[in-house]
Amino acid sequence: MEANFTGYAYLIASVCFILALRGLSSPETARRGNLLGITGMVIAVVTTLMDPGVLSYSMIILGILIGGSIGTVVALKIKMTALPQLVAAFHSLVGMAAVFVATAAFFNPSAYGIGAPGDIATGSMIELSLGAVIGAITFSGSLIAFAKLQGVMSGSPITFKGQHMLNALIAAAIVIGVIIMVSSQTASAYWLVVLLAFAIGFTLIIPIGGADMPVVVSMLNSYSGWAACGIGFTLSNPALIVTGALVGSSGAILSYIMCKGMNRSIVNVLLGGFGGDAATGPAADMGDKTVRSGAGADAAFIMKNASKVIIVPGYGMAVSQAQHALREMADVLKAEGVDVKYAIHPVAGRMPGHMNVLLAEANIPYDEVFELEEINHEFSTADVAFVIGANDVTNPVAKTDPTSPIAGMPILDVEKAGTVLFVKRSLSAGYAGVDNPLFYADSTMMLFGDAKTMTEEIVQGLA
Amino acid sequence: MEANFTGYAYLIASVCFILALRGLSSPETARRGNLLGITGMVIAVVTTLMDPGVLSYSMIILGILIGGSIGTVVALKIKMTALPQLVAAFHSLVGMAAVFVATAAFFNPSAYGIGAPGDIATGSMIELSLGAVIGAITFSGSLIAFAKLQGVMSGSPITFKGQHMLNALIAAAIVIGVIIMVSSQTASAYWLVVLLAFAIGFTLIIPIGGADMPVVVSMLNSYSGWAACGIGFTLSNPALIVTGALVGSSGAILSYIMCKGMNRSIVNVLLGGFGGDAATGPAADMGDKTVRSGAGADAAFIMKNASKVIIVPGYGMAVSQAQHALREMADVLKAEGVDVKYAIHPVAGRMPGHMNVLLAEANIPYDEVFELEEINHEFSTADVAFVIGANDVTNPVAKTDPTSPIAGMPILDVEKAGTVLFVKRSLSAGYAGVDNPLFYADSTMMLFGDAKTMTEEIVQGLA
Amino acid sequence: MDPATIQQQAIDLVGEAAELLAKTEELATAASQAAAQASSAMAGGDPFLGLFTIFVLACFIGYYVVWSVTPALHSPLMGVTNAISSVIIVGGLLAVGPAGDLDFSKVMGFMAVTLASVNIFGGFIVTHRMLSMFKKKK
Amino acid sequence: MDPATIQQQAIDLVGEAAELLAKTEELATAASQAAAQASSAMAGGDPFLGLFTIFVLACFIGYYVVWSVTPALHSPLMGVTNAISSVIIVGGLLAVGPAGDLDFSKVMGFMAVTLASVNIFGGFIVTHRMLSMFKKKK
Ligand SMILES: NC(=O)c1ccc[n+]([C@@H]2O[C@H](COP(=O)([O-])OP(=O)(O)OC[C@H]3O[C@@H](n4cnc5c(N)ncnc54)[C@H](OP(=O)(O)O)[C@@H]3O)[C@@H](O)[C@H]2O)c1
Ligand SMILES: NC(=O)c1ccc[n+]([C@@H]2O[C@H](COP(=O)([O-])OP(=O)(O)OC[C@H]3O[C@@H](n4cnc5c(N)ncnc54)[C@H](OP(=O)(O)O)[C@@H]3O)[C@@H](O)[C@H]2O)c1
Repeated sequence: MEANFTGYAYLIASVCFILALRGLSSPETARRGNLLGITGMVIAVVTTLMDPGVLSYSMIILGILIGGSIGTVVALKIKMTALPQLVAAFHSLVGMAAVFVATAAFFNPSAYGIGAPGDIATGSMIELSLGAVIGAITFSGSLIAFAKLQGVMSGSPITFKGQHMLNALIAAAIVIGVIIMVSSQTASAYWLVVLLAFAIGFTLIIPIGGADMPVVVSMLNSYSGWAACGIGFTLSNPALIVTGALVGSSGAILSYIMCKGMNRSIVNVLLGGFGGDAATGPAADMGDKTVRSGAGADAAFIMKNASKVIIVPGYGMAVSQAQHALREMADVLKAEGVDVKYAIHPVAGRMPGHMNVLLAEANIPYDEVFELEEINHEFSTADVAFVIGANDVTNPVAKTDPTSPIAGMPILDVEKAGTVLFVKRSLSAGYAGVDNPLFYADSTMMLFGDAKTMTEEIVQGLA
Repeated sequence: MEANFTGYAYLIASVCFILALRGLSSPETARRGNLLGITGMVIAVVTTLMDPGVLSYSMIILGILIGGSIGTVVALKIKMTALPQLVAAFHSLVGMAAVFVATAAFFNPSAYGIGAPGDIATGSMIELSLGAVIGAITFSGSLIAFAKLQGVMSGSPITFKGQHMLNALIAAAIVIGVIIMVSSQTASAYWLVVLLAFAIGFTLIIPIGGADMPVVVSMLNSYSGWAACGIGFTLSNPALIVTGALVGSSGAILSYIMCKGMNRSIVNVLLGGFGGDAATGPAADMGDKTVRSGAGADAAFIMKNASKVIIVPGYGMAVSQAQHALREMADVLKAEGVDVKYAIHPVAGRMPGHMNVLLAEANIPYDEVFELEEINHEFSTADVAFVIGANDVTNPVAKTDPTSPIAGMPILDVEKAGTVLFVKRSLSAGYAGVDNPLFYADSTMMLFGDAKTMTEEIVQGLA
Repeated sequence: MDPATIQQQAIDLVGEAAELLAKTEELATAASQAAAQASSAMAGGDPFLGLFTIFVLACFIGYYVVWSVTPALHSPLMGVTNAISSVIIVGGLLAVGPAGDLDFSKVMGFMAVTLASVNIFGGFIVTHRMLSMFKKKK
Repeated sequence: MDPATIQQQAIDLVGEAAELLAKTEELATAASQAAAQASSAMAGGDPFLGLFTIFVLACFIGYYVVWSVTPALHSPLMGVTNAISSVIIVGGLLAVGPAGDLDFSKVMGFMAVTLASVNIFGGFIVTHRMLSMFKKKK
């Protein structure tokens, strides 16, 4: 009866987690989804606490209190522009927690009913070592990703000779180590494998450029899911398995979406060496072409007389936190009778859905914000495309030059609008390091300056 | 090891079935999906044949040969217009097969490892009785649906006083019978329950009109899925459970889609009394309005000079098998440089996807065929809407009169086209029995006659 | 030792042995129960629970996979589900399976196999016919 | 009867009893094995198979449910998955759980619980913050 009850409770928790993700299919149901996720977690934790083997409540409460308060404070304090690094940091914690659980299972298997120390069932050993290895890679990899995104560490790819060789060697060593560990079940073999897994997490991620980190973070998210699955098999716990599979799929699909949005393969991303700190691209060889540049007042005049303006935000808007000023600008324009919409490219900014969150933060209603496929045909009927801190996602080279690194990437057709306004600080390239010929087009006006400052200038010009 | 192998084989079969349905998400992958479905079935059958308890191969081969050849002949001979009744007939067989399996399990439980005769585990008894009851209802219900669709039996709803009372009584008797049967495990109780279930299948479906049968068929499809689930629990066979859940969901969702397309609730459908034999609607009270009618030559002239024609097929096209003539007409028009498209309402015809299959049968490429949401905005730019054998799905009353039985049903906006051509035999109403004011509109021309004959006339006119 | 004592001792011994035997049996029962429990706990509860978990997950999959079917293929969908729901042929095979004379339950099994076969062949073939008609513009 | 015979008989009896005992034990083992096997067959194979079936089905659900998430909510999706992947806290709870002195494995469990808690609270709260910003046009 006991076991039955526990099983049903874990099943209910799994269903809650599925429904939590399902809720995210629309903003209306998303909040309820998050609540369901919390419900599922409470059910899972309470059910485990009712296990007759779980008795040391004071320790548990202490752990939850410490962890919970740190998590709460961080989550409440964090700026929305720092989301990518926050996610990376959180992932590293999940990875480390998986390592701790696997270690506990290895040294005290009887708590999990998988055997006695040194005499663990082979199947459980394999599952456990998978959990430990994947967890360790997730931990160290996410740590590097965090450091690069936070700017603690240079974002440029750190490549060195023989790096692929080294990775292959460590990988081989891990495989051999796991085999030895599963058969011998000695503590030294276990620690060796975990250390090697930490190491390969570092060496795998270090050569990848800072701007590619979102793909890496998402991939590591996927890993952390599979690690949870591994632990779930060890504990014979369906809730862990289901949740792990959900998280694993989610990370994999987001990585896939990002890669497709950039028209690169995941292998290409992981081999590294691409995309260092932005703004290092060559802007020289187009120097003989003329650029029309203007001030905020000019932009204000153009937009005031437009009937339809489409705003295209990009990474630069996030950097300069221009979303609030942008919203103010849109409000003034709407008051003047201008039709204002927002167009979001799938990989605008530095993580999936990044722009949507920032615009939402500035109270911009989500039904004014459109995905690429929904709005791309509307640029031809727009008088102005207001591109703020975006670059690659508007670069027509992707459609014209098949040898360009961004060839084939889907592009927002801003050049079809009557006038294209570009807010950025210079003529330098974006994340992909590819020059944008649109800067030199007749219908383009460059508005040089920080995105936030320039937008505020425009708002003054509109007044 | 044995059991392991069997379990994995059933898992693979389940995955094949999931992928079979998944393949139907696009016509390109659909054929591969069907092959995967066949693969899954072969795996499931072969795995069961390898069970050490299964030995009488000659009987089995005989059964498969008899059944298989009947199925093959019927499937190869059947006309595409008779699909709805074919599906109904097949469902009744699944239902009966479920009853046979449940009966075998009841009288020889040891073959399934669920106990000895008269001493079956209570859980298994409940699952088994669910399988038998649902199976029996599916059988007799589908039989009625078949008879009504095939015209063996009048399609008019057969209602009588106290019919809901009678159904309630039988339902109560079934519940009590199941309780007695589960506790006493006597053969007489078993047979009584099965007989009552057969009876309620008849009495539930008889009051429902012939044209509502597709919803009923789909609902019974769903039932047959849940019956398979019940048997799956009895046999502890995950493949049956997964497949049953897939089929159950499919039937439920299709019923839902049909009800939504008709803007009626499933309860309203099941209470019956709606939609008898079509063409019985009153066409009198609008008799004072003028109707413009024309001949095939007139229609040919109008369409020849159009630049865009949207064809709206309906139930009448299926009845008269006009799809081949229609294709010929479209070919001639396309040769004349006319842009020809097809618009399919979700409940056009008499079963979901019915029109698509008929058009495909006439070799009309599926990328010329569009769903309601895809094409509805195009009627305003079309010169001609050619409505052939359709009626309800074009009736603007659904949008204007909130008291009409079809109020709120989504409608193809044919009235926005320059000219509306209606091919039908009279001014009588369609399935829903609601008069269509569009027949009397200025921009409408009625082409009275059988859909096929009229279309052939138009083709001649176009030559 | 006098015979009576020895006899008594022997009887005592036998009695003890019998007691031991009874205890062992008890232990064995306990062990077998424990084993059953452990194995069920491994599968996350009793066997029914495992199957029920599978059922719940399969319902989710059914929901998603069916909604992803394009409306144009709803008729073939009915054909395929018709065919695959006949996987209850598995139940029929098990019933007709046992060697030996034709008894009632074998007849039931035979009929189930026959009816399900009609459906399997009919369902897949009619679906194939429908699908092979769907063609793209050349 | 002479004492020797009786003694012999007694010894024989005890021997038989012991044999019986051994047989019972054997039977019990067999029974327990059978029970374990039966219960695993019920779940459609061994316990691992049941879990593996659940895993495969869950992957399908993951695939569908994630693709149905609207792109605008991909950042909250990362937040939620972050939080729910910390359900491995269950493993930590079991490790720290046993009563008694603080040993190595309990320390590991404690750390796992603490880290997972950071994530659970942090993940759900940051997601809630993001989601509460998404508003419709008034
Ligand atoms: N969203 C994702 O999930 C994701 C993941 C991985 C990679 N990426 C990549 O990131 C890129 C995103 O494209 P994007 O168009 O958003 O960005 P982008 O192409 O990287 O361009 C951003 C532009 O913003 C400008 N900028 C930077 N700081 C600014 C400031 N304070 N004020 C005004 N402008 C500023 C920069 O030009 P100046 O230096 O001249 O100011 C730069 O050209 C794509 O290449 C995509 O592949 C995205
Ligand atoms: N598709 C589904 O899954 C489904 C399921 C259940 C119910 N329904 C219902 O079925 C209806 C379908 O709408 P619909 O517009 O396709 O059909 P409809 O409204 O029933 O109209 C069909 C029309 O075809 C005409 N017709 C019949 N035989 C003909 C022939 N030989 N030649 C020419 N015309 C002929 C009839 O008019 P004349 O008698 O004047 O010729 C009739 O008005 C909806 O009301 C829907 O709710 C559909």
